[in-house]
Amino acid sequence: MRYLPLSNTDRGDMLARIGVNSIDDLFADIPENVRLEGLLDLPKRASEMQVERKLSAMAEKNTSAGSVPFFVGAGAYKHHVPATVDHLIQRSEFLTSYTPYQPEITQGTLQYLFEFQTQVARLTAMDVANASMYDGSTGTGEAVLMAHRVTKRNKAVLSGGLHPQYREVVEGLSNMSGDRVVSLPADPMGTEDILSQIDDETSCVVVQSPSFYGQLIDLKPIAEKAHQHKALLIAVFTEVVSLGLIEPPGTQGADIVVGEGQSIGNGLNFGGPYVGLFATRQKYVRQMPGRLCGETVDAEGKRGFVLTLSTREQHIRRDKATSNICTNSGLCCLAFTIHMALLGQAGLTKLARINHGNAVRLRKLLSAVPGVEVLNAAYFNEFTLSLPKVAEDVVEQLAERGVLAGLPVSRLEPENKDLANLLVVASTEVNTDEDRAAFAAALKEVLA
Amino acid sequence: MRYLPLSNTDRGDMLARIGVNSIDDLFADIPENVRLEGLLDLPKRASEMQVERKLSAMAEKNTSAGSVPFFVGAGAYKHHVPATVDHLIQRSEFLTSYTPYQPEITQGTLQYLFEFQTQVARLTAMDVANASMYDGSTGTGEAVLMAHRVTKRNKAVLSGGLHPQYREVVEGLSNMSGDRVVSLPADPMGTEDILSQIDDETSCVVVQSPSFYGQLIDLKPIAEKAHQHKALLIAVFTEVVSLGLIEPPGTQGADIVVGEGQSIGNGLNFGGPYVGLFATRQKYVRQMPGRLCGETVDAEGKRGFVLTLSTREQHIRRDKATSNICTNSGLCCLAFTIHMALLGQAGLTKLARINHGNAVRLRKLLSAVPGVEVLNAAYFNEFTLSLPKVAEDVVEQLAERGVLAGLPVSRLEPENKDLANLLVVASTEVNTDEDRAAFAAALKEVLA
Amino acid sequence: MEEPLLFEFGSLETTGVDLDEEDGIEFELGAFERKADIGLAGLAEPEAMRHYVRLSRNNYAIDSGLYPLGSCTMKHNPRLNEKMARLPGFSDIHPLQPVSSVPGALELIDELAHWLMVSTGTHAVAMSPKAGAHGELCGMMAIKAAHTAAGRDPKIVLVPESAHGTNPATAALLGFKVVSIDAKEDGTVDLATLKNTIAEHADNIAGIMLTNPNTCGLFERDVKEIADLIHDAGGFFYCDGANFNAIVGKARPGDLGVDAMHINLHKTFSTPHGGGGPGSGPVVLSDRLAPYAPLPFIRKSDAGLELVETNAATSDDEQPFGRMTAFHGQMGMYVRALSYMMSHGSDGLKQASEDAVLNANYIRVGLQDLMSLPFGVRPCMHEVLFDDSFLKDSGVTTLDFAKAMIDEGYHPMTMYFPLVVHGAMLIEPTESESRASLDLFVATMRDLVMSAQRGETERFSGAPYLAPRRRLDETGAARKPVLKWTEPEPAQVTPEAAE
Amino acid sequence: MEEPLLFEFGSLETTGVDLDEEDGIEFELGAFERKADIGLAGLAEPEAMRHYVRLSRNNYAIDSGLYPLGSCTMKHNPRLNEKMARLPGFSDIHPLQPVSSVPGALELIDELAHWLMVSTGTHAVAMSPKAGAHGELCGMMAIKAAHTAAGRDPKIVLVPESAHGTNPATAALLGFKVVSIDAKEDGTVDLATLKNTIAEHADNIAGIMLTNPNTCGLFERDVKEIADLIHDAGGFFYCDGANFNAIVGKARPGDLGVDAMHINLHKTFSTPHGGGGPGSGPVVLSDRLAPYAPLPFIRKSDAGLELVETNAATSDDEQPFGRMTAFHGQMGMYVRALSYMMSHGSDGLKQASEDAVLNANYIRVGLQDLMSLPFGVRPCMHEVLFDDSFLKDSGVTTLDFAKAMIDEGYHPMTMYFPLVVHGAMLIEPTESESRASLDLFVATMRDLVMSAQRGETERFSGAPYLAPRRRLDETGAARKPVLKWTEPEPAQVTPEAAE
Repeated sequence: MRYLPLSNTDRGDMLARIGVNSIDDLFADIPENVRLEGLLDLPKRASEMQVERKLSAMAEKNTSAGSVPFFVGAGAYKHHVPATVDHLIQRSEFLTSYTPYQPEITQGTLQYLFEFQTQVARLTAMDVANASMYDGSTGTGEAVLMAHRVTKRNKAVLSGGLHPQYREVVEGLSNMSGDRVVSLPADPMGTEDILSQIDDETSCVVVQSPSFYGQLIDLKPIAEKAHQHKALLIAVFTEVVSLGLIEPPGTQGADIVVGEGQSIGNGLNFGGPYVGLFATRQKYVRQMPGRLCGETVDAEGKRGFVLTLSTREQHIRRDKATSNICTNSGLCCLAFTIHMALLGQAGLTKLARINHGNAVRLRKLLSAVPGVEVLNAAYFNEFTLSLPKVAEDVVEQLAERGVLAGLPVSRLEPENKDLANLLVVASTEVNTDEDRAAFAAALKEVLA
Repeated sequence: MRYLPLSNTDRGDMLARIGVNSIDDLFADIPENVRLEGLLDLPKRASEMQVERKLSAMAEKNTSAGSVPFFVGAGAYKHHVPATVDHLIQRSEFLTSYTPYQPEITQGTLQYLFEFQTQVARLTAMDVANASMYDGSTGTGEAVLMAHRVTKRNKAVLSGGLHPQYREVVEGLSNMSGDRVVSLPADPMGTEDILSQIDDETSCVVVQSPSFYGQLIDLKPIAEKAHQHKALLIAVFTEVVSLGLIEPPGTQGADIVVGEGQSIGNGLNFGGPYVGLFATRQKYVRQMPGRLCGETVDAEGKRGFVLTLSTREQHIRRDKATSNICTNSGLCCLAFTIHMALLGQAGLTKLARINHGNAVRLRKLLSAVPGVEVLNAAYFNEFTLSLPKVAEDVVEQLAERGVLAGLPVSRLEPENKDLANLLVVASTEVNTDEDRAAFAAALKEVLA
Repeated sequence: MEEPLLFEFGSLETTGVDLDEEDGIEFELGAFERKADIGLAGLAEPEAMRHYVRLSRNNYAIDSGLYPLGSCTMKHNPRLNEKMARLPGFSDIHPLQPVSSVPGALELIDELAHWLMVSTGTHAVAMSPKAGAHGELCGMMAIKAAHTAAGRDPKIVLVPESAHGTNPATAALLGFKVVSIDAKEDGTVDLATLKNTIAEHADNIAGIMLTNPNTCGLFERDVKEIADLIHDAGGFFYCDGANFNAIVGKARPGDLGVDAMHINLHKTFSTPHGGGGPGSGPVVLSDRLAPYAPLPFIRKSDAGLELVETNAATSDDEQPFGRMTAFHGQMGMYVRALSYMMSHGSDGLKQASEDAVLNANYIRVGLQDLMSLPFGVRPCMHEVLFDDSFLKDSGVTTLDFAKAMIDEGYHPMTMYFPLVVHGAMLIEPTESESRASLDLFVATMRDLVMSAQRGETERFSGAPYLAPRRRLDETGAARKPVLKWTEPEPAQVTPEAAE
Repeated sequence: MEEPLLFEFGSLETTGVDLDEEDGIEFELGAFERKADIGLAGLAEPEAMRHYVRLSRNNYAIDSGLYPLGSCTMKHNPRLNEKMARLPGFSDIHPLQPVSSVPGALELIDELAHWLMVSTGTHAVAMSPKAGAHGELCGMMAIKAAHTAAGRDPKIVLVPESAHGTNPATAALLGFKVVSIDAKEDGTVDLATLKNTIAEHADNIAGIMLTNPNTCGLFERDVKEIADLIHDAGGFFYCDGANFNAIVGKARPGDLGVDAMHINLHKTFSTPHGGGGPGSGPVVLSDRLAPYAPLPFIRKSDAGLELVETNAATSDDEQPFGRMTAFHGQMGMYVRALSYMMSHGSDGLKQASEDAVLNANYIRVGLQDLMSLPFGVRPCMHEVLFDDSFLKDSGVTTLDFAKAMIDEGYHPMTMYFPLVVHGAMLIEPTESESRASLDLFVATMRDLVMSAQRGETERFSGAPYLAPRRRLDETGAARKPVLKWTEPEPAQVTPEAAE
């Protein structure tokens, strides 16, 4: 087997050196009645060529986003990632290194984590950021738990503009740990009355902007109300590119900012791996989940970086830990850092403008299709259409015409019939005039 | 522009520091009447996305070898290259390093060159090999020039089994430098009488085995006759995998062995870049063209490697140099070295057996097609069919049926009408039973 | 040359990405436009390339040397897997594009699930957890859901003291009370203690979280009895699968009575660690827990594969406890793991486990006369645990010893874990090492041990001497955390100096 | 740890490639089966990965630092180009598959040819040469063919003494006699000398081979007069395009009277050097030489693009002198070069030349007070040439100085070339360097110069101290060349010792 360096001669010699007769002598602790004889009922080893053929055949059955006019967003976005990013993250020294427990020989990882934390803090206009979470949705769950720890309360209020699957993650955790969650009904236009839900038992209020439906939300009044009640505002985003153009949650009063970083540096990958961004105020840093990288000096006084505040973490605190998390999304986080370093403020701002511009162009085209209504007045690169037909059917018919048109809300919210005709549509820098025209034409046809 | 780090502010400051008013002051030596005003008549800069779109569109117009049953050989072969190879050659330190003129900081390059030279010497059973040539064809040209230097004669005899384009390269060089070439007629079955062409004026006789037509050639009698007349035998191959299974030219008496190394580690790339292998006897080493890497020690006595015997080369000897060559095919040579290190003797031998086995299977299937005759009795992974129709037409018709079936000899030898019905067909480890069946079925149909 | 932070040489004006020119955009942002600078430095592409290449060169990696981190399983990461994960049909598909446009994605997930179930001897697997600890959470949530469905609410989770910290942390997160179980002298769970503890908490036992092979590198011989005891007490057996790599093809957790076990795809099936992630932690489930598997999952029927994403789509015997994450989990890791498993096949997977165990024992016999085995001379599984008694009175600490390994060109082993022995040193070579590599490692370790015992303390106390950094001040870092870069204050110019 | 040669730790039995099992092959090899061992060591995949990763780490590269090799042009190699070259439609097509199945390949070659012709101001280009020197050969063969077609057989090729060694070597290869032309005091060709030399060899002048900008980093101001003189003498003007990168978008060689010029795609258009190759050397040709361009070429007509591979397919005005190589040249490099040119566009290409020249002059003014400019203080093009007079009496040689740069983290500049000045040091920063990078380089060089002048000879004579190797014995290597690894003799066992 190509990955195993030992030859049969080696194996024999080594067993002899160890002083046993057969390899099974080393497995003697496994009770005989459960020891496997023979092989697992699986195919035998395969050459590279065979593996490539089999997996390529599966891959080719899927319609890749780059091969069609593509407008699906709703928490994951098709962006163009420079070739440099994928090249660099495949450097052996990044790809095949472990968690930087030995900082003297992992300064590469540690320094980019420090750069990443700085980038995230600046993007969100918050004091501190951690070294990433699994993704935006699990990060949101952790943010709610953190708010409970900070406020010593256990009631979370979730906006109806929160991504339904993010809501489910929070609800699931809370159900299990006995916390309370108040989830507001779906709120496509950002008109819900969330302020009235905030009271002295509230630990946090969770608001997404741009919302799941694309609506930009004014966080300031919510922050104000929350703070009046000593509750925290958790601001969520799923499209980090929006922060290049819109006012950051930090200046709007958010206490915890959490979001999905996939758009920068990372591909769609059918939903994972992604990279969760997580930032908060300085005063809450010791209640923060996840890994943190900090600056220090070495024995010669040279600047260096280490993992720090690990006394919060499970491998030290065990059942008293702030979280059970013991990885971050290292490589995705590196991809984010490099792509963001390439963009810089100038590039990110321009990228955000192009995204918004393409969305506006699309909005105009689609608004003009008879029967279509756009529900959002203020949006970034995503908005919701109200269609005269069931959105799921329309999307299928558009797919048959070679356009992947967006997410029918009913796929995630099947039980709310009011949402059956809603379609969430995203547009990024990858969409061309031809893509948009094809979408509008096909939609017109399907709705005719 | 994303590749240019200077900002306009930098540019202004730097011009001031230099003490000139404008950038054009630095170009003042260019006569005004030829200095370009404005821009070249070419498109302006393009984003990564634009470049990808444009080039991908071109690429997609081509039928890639991996997408169809594929049997074209004739000097370049479709083999499977492990993913490790392409990953490693893209390491920054290999990819973006220059010729190892400063050996203290280029031991990476130098050590793999030394490994490569050793591999090539062992494969060919020769004393020494150089650090590679551009490709097999130009290497053959250089081998003939080397033979002229060694023998101080200038008549080369070329077998009719030599790849026609290799022959053209040798003839072109000889025409220009006033040397003589005797090229024997096309020899599909390896039955030519080359011995009678060798005389006391002959500097070398150039024989390819497996021949362009796939025929295995007995080099021993040719070596014997050549040596009787103090001429050199230059043995050529285009399929290096054959050396895993057939007797090497070195033990058959060759004085120079030259061939194409593309099959190991390198893709088809529409013909280049490839990697020429070049080996000879110890006594001729100082007449050898191309770069050589040798072992030495450093100031502390540690083993190290350097480019050596460069006094043969153009940058020292100028018009007295053995050759004008001043690069090798470094990165392709690295790909070869790594792939060969992965194979090892065990893997290469097995690979060669599979190649031969697949060719035998194909030979049987195609022989059974009415009207088809296989011309070669002994072959490795390639052989020549005599068809009842013009081969070029048959190939086009097979291509329409989705099979890329081989090379019609007439494409390279259009003026010899005797060859019009000949088709050179290759089979490697990538061909499946389905591929072969598809070929045979389609051929039967086309010939019916 | 020291590599600066990107903020120290990049600029707000520089960008390494060319973007197509915009033509007159009308903003439809409402009142939400960002006004202030973001403060993100940009680099031109050549600058970024060089910066991150240079940074990378300060890292140790499995590609550059033996990486004996016990329980972390740093094994070879085949590049075939990277290539496969980048096929556009996997890497460039959206989690919410029409299901009809991604049949190959469902097929891939289902195929990997099949390989995982067969190799663990189970019939269900929750694929979506994002990492090992997330898998633990998932498994324990399934256990809690099963208790709830049965109208029970037991509070106690038993955890051996040798467990990974994630185990108690996970249990606590779900409101369970963690009760620790001591080990026997031989490093494995003491059945008698276990029985007593169960009896003490009768009717309140939610389950046990046991790592097997355990973190001492030993297979829990009494695993079947433990499973029976816990089942008899109405609890479930959660197995931490961190060390599954030792027994793939040799024993199936399902046959051992395990109810739930996460599989660290990055440990056992070689998806790259990437400097700390991303991981992936599918959880195999026993028949009793299977109904509670979280959303989403793939249902297999005669009609083919069906993706179940919402409660509305579940059938009666499917009672998902909720959802672990948005979307479908770590697809990119699934592709790599399946590519790895298919490459090995049933024969290769078994051979890999055997070689891993063989290599660990080869190191054990190479060092056991000089270093100290806390549980005596006996075969270990895929990793060998030493304690620091061989350093007693040498003046060299476990930490010093580890740092001195760096100067010899090695990444240190896992230190101070598991907590059950003093100054633990846990060495896991994996199956990826050749015999020559092990021989060199053993020789180096022997040299270090003898050096320590000879009292050459300077070699250790100041180590590392040859790394990109000397020993770093971790205490100082935690005391006053500096977690991001801030613009240095402009140098104070005193009026005199300014003149 | 020192990295052994693969033969020192691999084995004949080991393989890192799994191949599908063969089933009973019947051999049809005649009597040609190999009998003896090949002697090729194999490595398992993890061993190979680590071996070559470790080796790579002993290399300096443009990705890891400034690489000021004058005339070699080590600039940023965008990874976009690597990605494009690996599109299966380019990388996985066979040079001899039906032409009808590769229209995109012809289109790519034709498109690159267009970019090359427009930027050089010419109307023909021979694409197939495999490297710069091969391009020179091609260009000179075209010149010879043109003379032959005109019934002439002139023997003399003029070459300035500052030329690359490939120029005289190429001319000699084709049977020409090389006559060297001295430079003026300012480093450029002396028109008076040139006139005299031409007069001396009247009717026997085949052409001149001139590098412009020349290897002293100077643009030959009299280039038009030189062209006219050579044309009047019946000769052709071959321009060595090694330094074309200085003037792209600023001047077109076609306008300067050039008849043939190769373009090193790896220098000017950034295809990676790869440790010494592969290169690619297309040759642009004047209208007078165009008919003689070698096979193969692409003919453009109303019907589209047509590939001409044989003499039989040529039209009357196409008289190819022959063929430079099998197949179509360096397709993989064409894709990279076109990707690079398209990325820059007309504006970026010009800016790149300007920045390259700006950067070189910035280094010049940073060092000219301490180091010595052989031709006085004046602007240079993309590279700046110093001689070693600033080291006079310091006890430090040019070589020592270069090796000391290594300890400061830099690759040395080109040394001892061109031959026209004593102890030449030719520095080319390229446009890829930022101002901060240049400032650091200048500061380091100034420090070194002052150190040398202070007589700190040890810093130089023993350098490098900090590289993977100390200075290597090149003389010893050449005296008794060891060009491959051979199995060491087994250690002699004396009869006594054996007992």
